[in-house]
Amino acid sequence: MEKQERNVILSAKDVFVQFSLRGDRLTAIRGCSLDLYEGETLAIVGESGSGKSVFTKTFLGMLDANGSITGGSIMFEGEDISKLKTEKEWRKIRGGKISMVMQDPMTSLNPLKRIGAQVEESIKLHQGLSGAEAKKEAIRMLDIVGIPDPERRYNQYPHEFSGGMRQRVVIAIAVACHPRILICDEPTTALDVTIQAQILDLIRRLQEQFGMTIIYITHDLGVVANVAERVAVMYAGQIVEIGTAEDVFYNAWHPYSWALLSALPQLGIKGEKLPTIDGTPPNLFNKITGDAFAPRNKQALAIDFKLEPPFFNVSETHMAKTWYLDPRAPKIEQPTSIKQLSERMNMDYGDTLKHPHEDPNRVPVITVKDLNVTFGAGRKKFVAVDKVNFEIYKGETFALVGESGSGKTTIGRAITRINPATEGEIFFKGEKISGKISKEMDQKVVRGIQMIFQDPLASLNERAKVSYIISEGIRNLKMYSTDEEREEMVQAALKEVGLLPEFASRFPHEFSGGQRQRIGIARALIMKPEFIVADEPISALDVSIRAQVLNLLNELKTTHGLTYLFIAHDLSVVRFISDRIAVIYKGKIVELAEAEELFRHPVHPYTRALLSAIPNPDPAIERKKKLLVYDPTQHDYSVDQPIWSEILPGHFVLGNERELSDYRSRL
Amino acid sequence: MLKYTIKRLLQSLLTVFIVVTIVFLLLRLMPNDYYFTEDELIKLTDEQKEDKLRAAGLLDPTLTQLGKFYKNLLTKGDLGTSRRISNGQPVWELIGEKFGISMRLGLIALGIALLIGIPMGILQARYKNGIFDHLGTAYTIFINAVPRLVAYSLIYMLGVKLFKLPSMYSIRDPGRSSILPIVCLAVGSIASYALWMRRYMVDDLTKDYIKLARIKGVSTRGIMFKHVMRNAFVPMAQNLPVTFLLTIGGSLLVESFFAVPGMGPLLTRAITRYDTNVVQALVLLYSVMGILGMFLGDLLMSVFDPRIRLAGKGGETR
Amino acid sequence: MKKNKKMLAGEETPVVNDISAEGLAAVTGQSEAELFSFVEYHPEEAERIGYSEYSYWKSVWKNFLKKKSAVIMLVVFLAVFIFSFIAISPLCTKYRHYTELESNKKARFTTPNKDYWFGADNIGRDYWYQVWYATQHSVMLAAIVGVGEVVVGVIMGLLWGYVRKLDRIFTEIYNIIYSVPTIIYMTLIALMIGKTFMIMCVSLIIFNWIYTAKNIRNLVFMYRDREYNLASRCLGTKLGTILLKNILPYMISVIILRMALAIPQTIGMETTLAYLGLLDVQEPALGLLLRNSREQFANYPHILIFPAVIVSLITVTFYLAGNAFSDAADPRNHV
Amino acid sequence: MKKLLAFVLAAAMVFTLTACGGGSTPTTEAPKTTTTAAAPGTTASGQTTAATPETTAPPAPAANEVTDWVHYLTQVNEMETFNILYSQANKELQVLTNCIDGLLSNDNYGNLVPGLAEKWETTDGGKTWTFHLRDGVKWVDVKGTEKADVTAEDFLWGLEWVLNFHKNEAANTSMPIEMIQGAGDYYNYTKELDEAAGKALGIDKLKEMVGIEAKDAKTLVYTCVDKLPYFDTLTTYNCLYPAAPQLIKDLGVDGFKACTNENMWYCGPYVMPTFVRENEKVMTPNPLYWNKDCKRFNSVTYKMVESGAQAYQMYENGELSYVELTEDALLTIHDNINHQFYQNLVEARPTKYSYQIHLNWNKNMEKSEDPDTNWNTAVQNEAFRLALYYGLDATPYLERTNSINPLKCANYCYTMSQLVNFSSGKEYTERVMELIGITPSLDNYPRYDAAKAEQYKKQAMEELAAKGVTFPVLMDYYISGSSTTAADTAFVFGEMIKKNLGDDFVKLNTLTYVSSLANEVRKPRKASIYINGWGADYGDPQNYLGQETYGEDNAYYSISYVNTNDITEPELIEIYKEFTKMVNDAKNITDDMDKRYEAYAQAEAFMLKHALCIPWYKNVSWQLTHVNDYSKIYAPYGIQTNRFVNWETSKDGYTTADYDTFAASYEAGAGK
Repeated sequence: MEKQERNVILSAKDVFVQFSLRGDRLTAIRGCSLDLYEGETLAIVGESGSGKSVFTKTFLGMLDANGSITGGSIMFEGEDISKLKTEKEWRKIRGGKISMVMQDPMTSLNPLKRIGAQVEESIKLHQGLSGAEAKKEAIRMLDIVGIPDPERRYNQYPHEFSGGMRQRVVIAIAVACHPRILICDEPTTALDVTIQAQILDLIRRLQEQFGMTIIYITHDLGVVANVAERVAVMYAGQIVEIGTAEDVFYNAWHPYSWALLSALPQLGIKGEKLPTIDGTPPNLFNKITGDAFAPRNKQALAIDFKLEPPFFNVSETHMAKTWYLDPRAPKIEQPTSIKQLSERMNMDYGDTLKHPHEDPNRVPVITVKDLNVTFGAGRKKFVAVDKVNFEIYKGETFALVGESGSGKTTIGRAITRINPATEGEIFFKGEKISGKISKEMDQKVVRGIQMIFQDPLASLNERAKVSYIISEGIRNLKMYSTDEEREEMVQAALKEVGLLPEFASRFPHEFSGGQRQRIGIARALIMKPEFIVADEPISALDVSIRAQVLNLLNELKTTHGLTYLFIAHDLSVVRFISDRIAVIYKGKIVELAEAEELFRHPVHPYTRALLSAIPNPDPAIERKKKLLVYDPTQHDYSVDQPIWSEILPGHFVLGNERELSDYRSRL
Repeated sequence: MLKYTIKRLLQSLLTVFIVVTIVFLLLRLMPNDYYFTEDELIKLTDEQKEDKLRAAGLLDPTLTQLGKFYKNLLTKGDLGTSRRISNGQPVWELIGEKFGISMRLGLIALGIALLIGIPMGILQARYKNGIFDHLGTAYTIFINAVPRLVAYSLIYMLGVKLFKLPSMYSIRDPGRSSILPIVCLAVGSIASYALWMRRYMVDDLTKDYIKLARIKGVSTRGIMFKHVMRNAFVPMAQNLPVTFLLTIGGSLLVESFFAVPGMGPLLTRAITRYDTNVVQALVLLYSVMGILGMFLGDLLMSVFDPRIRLAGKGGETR
Repeated sequence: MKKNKKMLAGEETPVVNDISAEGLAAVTGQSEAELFSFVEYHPEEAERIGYSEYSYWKSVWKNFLKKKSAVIMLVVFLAVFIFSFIAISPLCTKYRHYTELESNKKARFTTPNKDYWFGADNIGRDYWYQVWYATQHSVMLAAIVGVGEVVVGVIMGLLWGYVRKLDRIFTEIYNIIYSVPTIIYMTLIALMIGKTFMIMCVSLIIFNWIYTAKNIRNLVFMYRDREYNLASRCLGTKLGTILLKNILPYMISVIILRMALAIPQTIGMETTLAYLGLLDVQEPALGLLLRNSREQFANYPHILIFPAVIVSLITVTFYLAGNAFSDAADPRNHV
Repeated sequence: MKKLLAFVLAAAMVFTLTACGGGSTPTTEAPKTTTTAAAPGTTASGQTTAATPETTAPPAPAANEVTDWVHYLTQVNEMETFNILYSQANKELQVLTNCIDGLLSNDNYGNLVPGLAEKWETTDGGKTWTFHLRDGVKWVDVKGTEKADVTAEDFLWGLEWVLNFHKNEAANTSMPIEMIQGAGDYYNYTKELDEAAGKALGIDKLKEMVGIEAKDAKTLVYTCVDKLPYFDTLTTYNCLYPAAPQLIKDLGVDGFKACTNENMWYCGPYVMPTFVRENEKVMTPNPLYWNKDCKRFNSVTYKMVESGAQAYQMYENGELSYVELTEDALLTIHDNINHQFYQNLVEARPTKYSYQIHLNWNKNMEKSEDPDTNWNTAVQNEAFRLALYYGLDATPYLERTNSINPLKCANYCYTMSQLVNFSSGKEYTERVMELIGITPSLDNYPRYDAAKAEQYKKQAMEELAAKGVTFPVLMDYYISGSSTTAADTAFVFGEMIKKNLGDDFVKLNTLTYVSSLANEVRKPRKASIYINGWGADYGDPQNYLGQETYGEDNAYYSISYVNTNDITEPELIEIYKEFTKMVNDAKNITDDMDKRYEAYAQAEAFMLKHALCIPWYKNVSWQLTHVNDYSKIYAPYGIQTNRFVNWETSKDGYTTADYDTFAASYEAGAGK
């Protein structure tokens, strides 16, 4: 309870923020209060649209032009900064007092200014240094945030930096202002898992070094568990629960917090349904009565629909805004998944599951042989996929995991014939589908292999009705005899993915991300495919919605006898859904094994690094974990070429003889 | 970089070649009588006309003529002589005598347009939706929408009636007499530069890195000058050389309006009088300028924008 | 601020300080037991609450209506255009056709009066009729160019963007057209084929479609590799259908913008062509009236003013409306 | 072989931007009222040896005279060449005539006066002509530095250049070939040579083949193909101008062909140090000009304006010394008695072109909207033509040219007035008008006779209906598609026809051509009528009437426009044959000029009585000016019109009253 002794550095009371949007008023923040203690790390968690970003932007006066604070106060250093108006007033706060790191490092740096100058700008403004001193300090800052060779890098432009490096620069810029509060708005969302862990580490280090107070904004509970001392859960423009990380992870009380936690795929039990939160967050244009979460709450109380609950204290550090805590409320148990959070997280299924590789009757649906995909030519030539081999057997979910740019999506697209294979062959049920194929074969592929896409916003044609989108494939192949039949098929497909039949006549923009993703699934499903390539189908979705989609995919797998190629960048998600996992790095598959086997015995250093970087939504584990960093130069392939070999039955790894023997010894 | 430049230049040459050849052939499609004035058509017998054409080599097969044209061009840099604009005068000389004047006026107008247009766009963006912005927008809309002929007529009237400015360019008084043509040349460019600058700056102001700069506590003025202006200038840089070169090419309307002895009206006059050598030379000149302009634009942009290294070595170091 | 406070009071859930049974009952009218009981869960309801009422075209329209200047101009223009039919109908004039105009020595250069509402021209013909007739003519022909240019440009642009093999050819065509002043081609055509407005329209289309096409092509590049198009390819959709159903609908705002802008451009070009003598004088057009007025407006301003005002009205309207529409059609501006 | 110096399409200026035709070629005329005892009682072939041709009074400028003249031309009339031998267009010749002199010149009444030749004579009725060059005539360069003497041989070099196919590309050859012995042969000879040989030719071969001889440095003799009593008038035309052999040598053949104001040599009253294409040119007096007595300006500046409106603007600002008024400016001034220029409205003298309505006897009916041979049948009917001849009150049409005094523009003869005079002083066209019974009037249009027209119309309709002609007969009339002026005029023309003859008879069908009347209309014979004007090349009615004869190859209009030789109506053929005979008879009278002219007048009257073509108008425009037009050279032929010598000017600008006085005293001096 030492936190109590800390000073409140910033105190927001009953903040209301409204936006005027398309002539309507949207209340994005509905009376949000928060006390921020000096030196702490607070994480604000919520889904997109929950208002977490907007709320923190009010501390900097950075609301978009159409938004304004319409009520409440934000006290900072004895001043109500919600009343500040002019740029000039705000400039006293910005940077020097409160600073911010934004989500996308690719766009947050001025592309036309040298890195050094951009860092220096902060230094000149807030440390009163100039000239050579400022430059020295800038180089020092670059060094501090872990940019190698900072003196050379000082003169480079942002495009010469990778995403992770850019985020370091952005952090350097923010920290160089020496702010008291640093707001990190999803600082790692746009980064790969391994980089993400490094950045989180960096921020933690800087916090100690500069004694900053940090607010994290994130939707990723893993990140929260990793970094936060205190956690605030936001829903529909309000903080619904706030407490220490332990409070919220192990003893949450708001039904939304429950739902959020239990919907984590990491907590799922293989072969069972994940608990889901149905529906979508409320429309903030509308007036919200009662508890905003009530309509999605399967155990809502009548009063939830009538009156907004007040905050109830669970403990001194822990408050939740739910009627459940009212003594008059019927007794409610926390869901089992919450109670067993830590056990679930570290459950080892290894022994209880059957091993598909032991099944002698399994038939390959897809066989990929020596696949090579190359883009461009000449100097611009880029090998996206390099000699990849695998088979996917009927009825299994085969996961392909790798970072962005690893070539995982390219493999998926090569199978669906969107990107042609440069070399090698792909077989679908024994028939070759790569290269030039006959028209009948092409139709067979269209029918038999379908794809689900990553971005539900981009993967549906905004200007077509849902009925057209879903029926597109069957129209092409004339898989119906009458229009009525076609409509029936559409209705059936909608129903199968849990959408209402009436949706057929609507346009995609009327739907939420999860619903749109299900429309995408319906579109694939209506073709009655045997094999589906699911290209990161949940990574663009909010946590609460991921579970719905994963459940749906699993369900369809059994009801339709589907086989999946599940492409993901996140091993933790994959574990729940997949039977076998292949890890791909820079166009090469480095390790392939049954899911649990891989988790139990990762041998390739890259796999191990990936596993170590998985954010674990359990603060106890997360804080203790040690990060492994993969350095591709550790392989010495100059003499001994790596080979693809099976070190255990069903467990393949890429390595040369020396490495392989090393790997074997570790098993 | 060098290799790329050479490749680009070769491609440009090909385009120039195609353009010039097309125009050459188009000109040859016209009936031979077009080579003669109405007067000549009256005065000359068919025999004489044919003789004249033969003497000028215009009765050779078209492809022979084309070959000869390119041979003379490539070996001697010779584009022939004018037939109708200035009988017997080498085409280059004719163009040369006009080029200077067009260039001088064009450059001054361009300079003025940049000096007024860009600050105007900046101020408009800076005080977006203010009075000045509205006035500026009204101006750009008027200039861009209303046919130039109408705008020039107004300027002409104002200048001549109200300010008693000379209505005709005079080489003996180039100062005063250039005012109206320069104003006419500049009004349009001012509008387009202001429009561009405003649009790009307004666009840029919503970018993330501007937000970051604001978060850092950089003042609005600092953001405008240190971040937005230069960035907004980049897309303009790409278009600047083309505009510049085409400005040199002279403005048809303005130059004939104020009797400026420049390049502008030369082209139409050469075509209507069917002075084929002059037309060919001008097409060659304009296409080279146009294509060179595009090329220089890319080059200039790569100077302003470090991201663009004309297909050079990739900069990504991870 | 005052206003906001008022709204807060009205809109938000009443803050309940008193959560005792009485307090709750007072607000909700229900008993404690009722309030603190589970209610049945409706998954459909949960599915429904997410609807956004956002409709793209409705927003476009709403945003467009917000651009008052454009809307006013458009209304005025429509009024003027409709009026032009009335103006040359028997209600306002005794002439039934352009060829029936009569000259009148006494009325030469008459300034507007009760007989000649817009005055008369150099040989005493009624200017009113001429101006309105020319207005119709010009607007219609400009519209033809606009539509023609856009139709050709869109078709070509779609092919250019989607069929990679054609890129080289189209780029070359673009260079050829772009790098030589259009006036060269226009003059050659005028000399070779003729200079009736129809011919000029066709040649304007021939030389302007490429700009639309380039515009469309860039957009196609933007949309071509969007996931929904990949999806269509996975579903075996044919190229034509993809272009028509997946790409084209996204271009509508651009198409309308180009069409709208083509009208002032065409009228501007019309005046330039008329000025250069590349327009047949037998066909009335605003451009011709303007060029004719060049000689005379110093002494008789009405000869310039009437057509100039109408031309400006038309061009400014379409320029404003086009830009307003394209702003409105940009989803980023749907705020 | 066609001859004619200038030929003007009716108001059809192909890329003229102006609404006012006049702005483009201000061709105004001749000088000095006071002095110049012009060759008295002259026939055009005056063997005058007037020793003091151009001056009696010294040219000291009066205090009120303009010393620096600012002239203007429209931009489309910019010079295309400085080679006077090559030029065939007024736009160059009106300037170059100030730079190089010919053997003879004109005075303000159109009489021949000495130029480089101080006297000239023929002894054999016009077969051979001897010209005596004056002393002290120098070639100078643009700086006024003396370069060489002008000698008789220079005229041989000049003619050689003109006749040499490889040097002059057949330009200006038609009249020398038609009139000078051996010229045609020489032309053909050079054509046979290859280019290099042709360009290398000197004058030796010319001397051998052509009837031109330099007896000595000062004596030049021409031998004509026939007795040509008017040959001397041809020397005012640039085809017989001299060329300096040294300059040809210096510049080379190609260089001379493309000579510029900077490198050419001058022997005329002015040199041109400044030339800015399409902007301005400045001429200054030639310091070594032979005629020290003629009055010249200190400088003459040509401004190339964009339009007539701009010219008016500049005149208002005092930037020009004169301006021809566009119709709107004229009306503004004329309607406003308080206008600053109200008093200054003055009428210019007529230009030298006589405009006719030419009737196409053989229109290509396939290209017409009209059925079958409607037009061709109709036009060959005399009653039909006479209905047009008598039935058209041209006044509204003439108002297009001169809205204030339209009837001043009326033209009733085929030949232009003031071309030649009888020895009595009677002007040739006055005689023609006597014969056709027309008295010019400023009150009404004398040729218009409604009763006669009605009668002929009835007759024509009856006769033609019998031949299957349907009415109204469509009269296809082509104008330039880019000329508003032409369109307006055609509009008025159409209205006029409708009003005078009714729309049941003929109907004007106005059509446009794109760029070339010759290519698009004349060659395919698409028009029913042409309205065009003819200006004389030399001083004889033959130059006019010879263009209309039947069955002769060099009858220009007959061949190129109206297809006379295709006439099918026997009656009309007879008329034509009669007319042709009358013309040829007149041509052969070389001893008595009065008789000759009388014969021509009879022929012309015959032609008009049968309405073979319809005289239509001449150009008389309004202007504001600082020069007395009656003091300028008046040249009914040749290129002397625009010489800036001996102009009577006033800094204040002349008033209407001044001009009335000038006109009266001019008329009084006429024929002396």
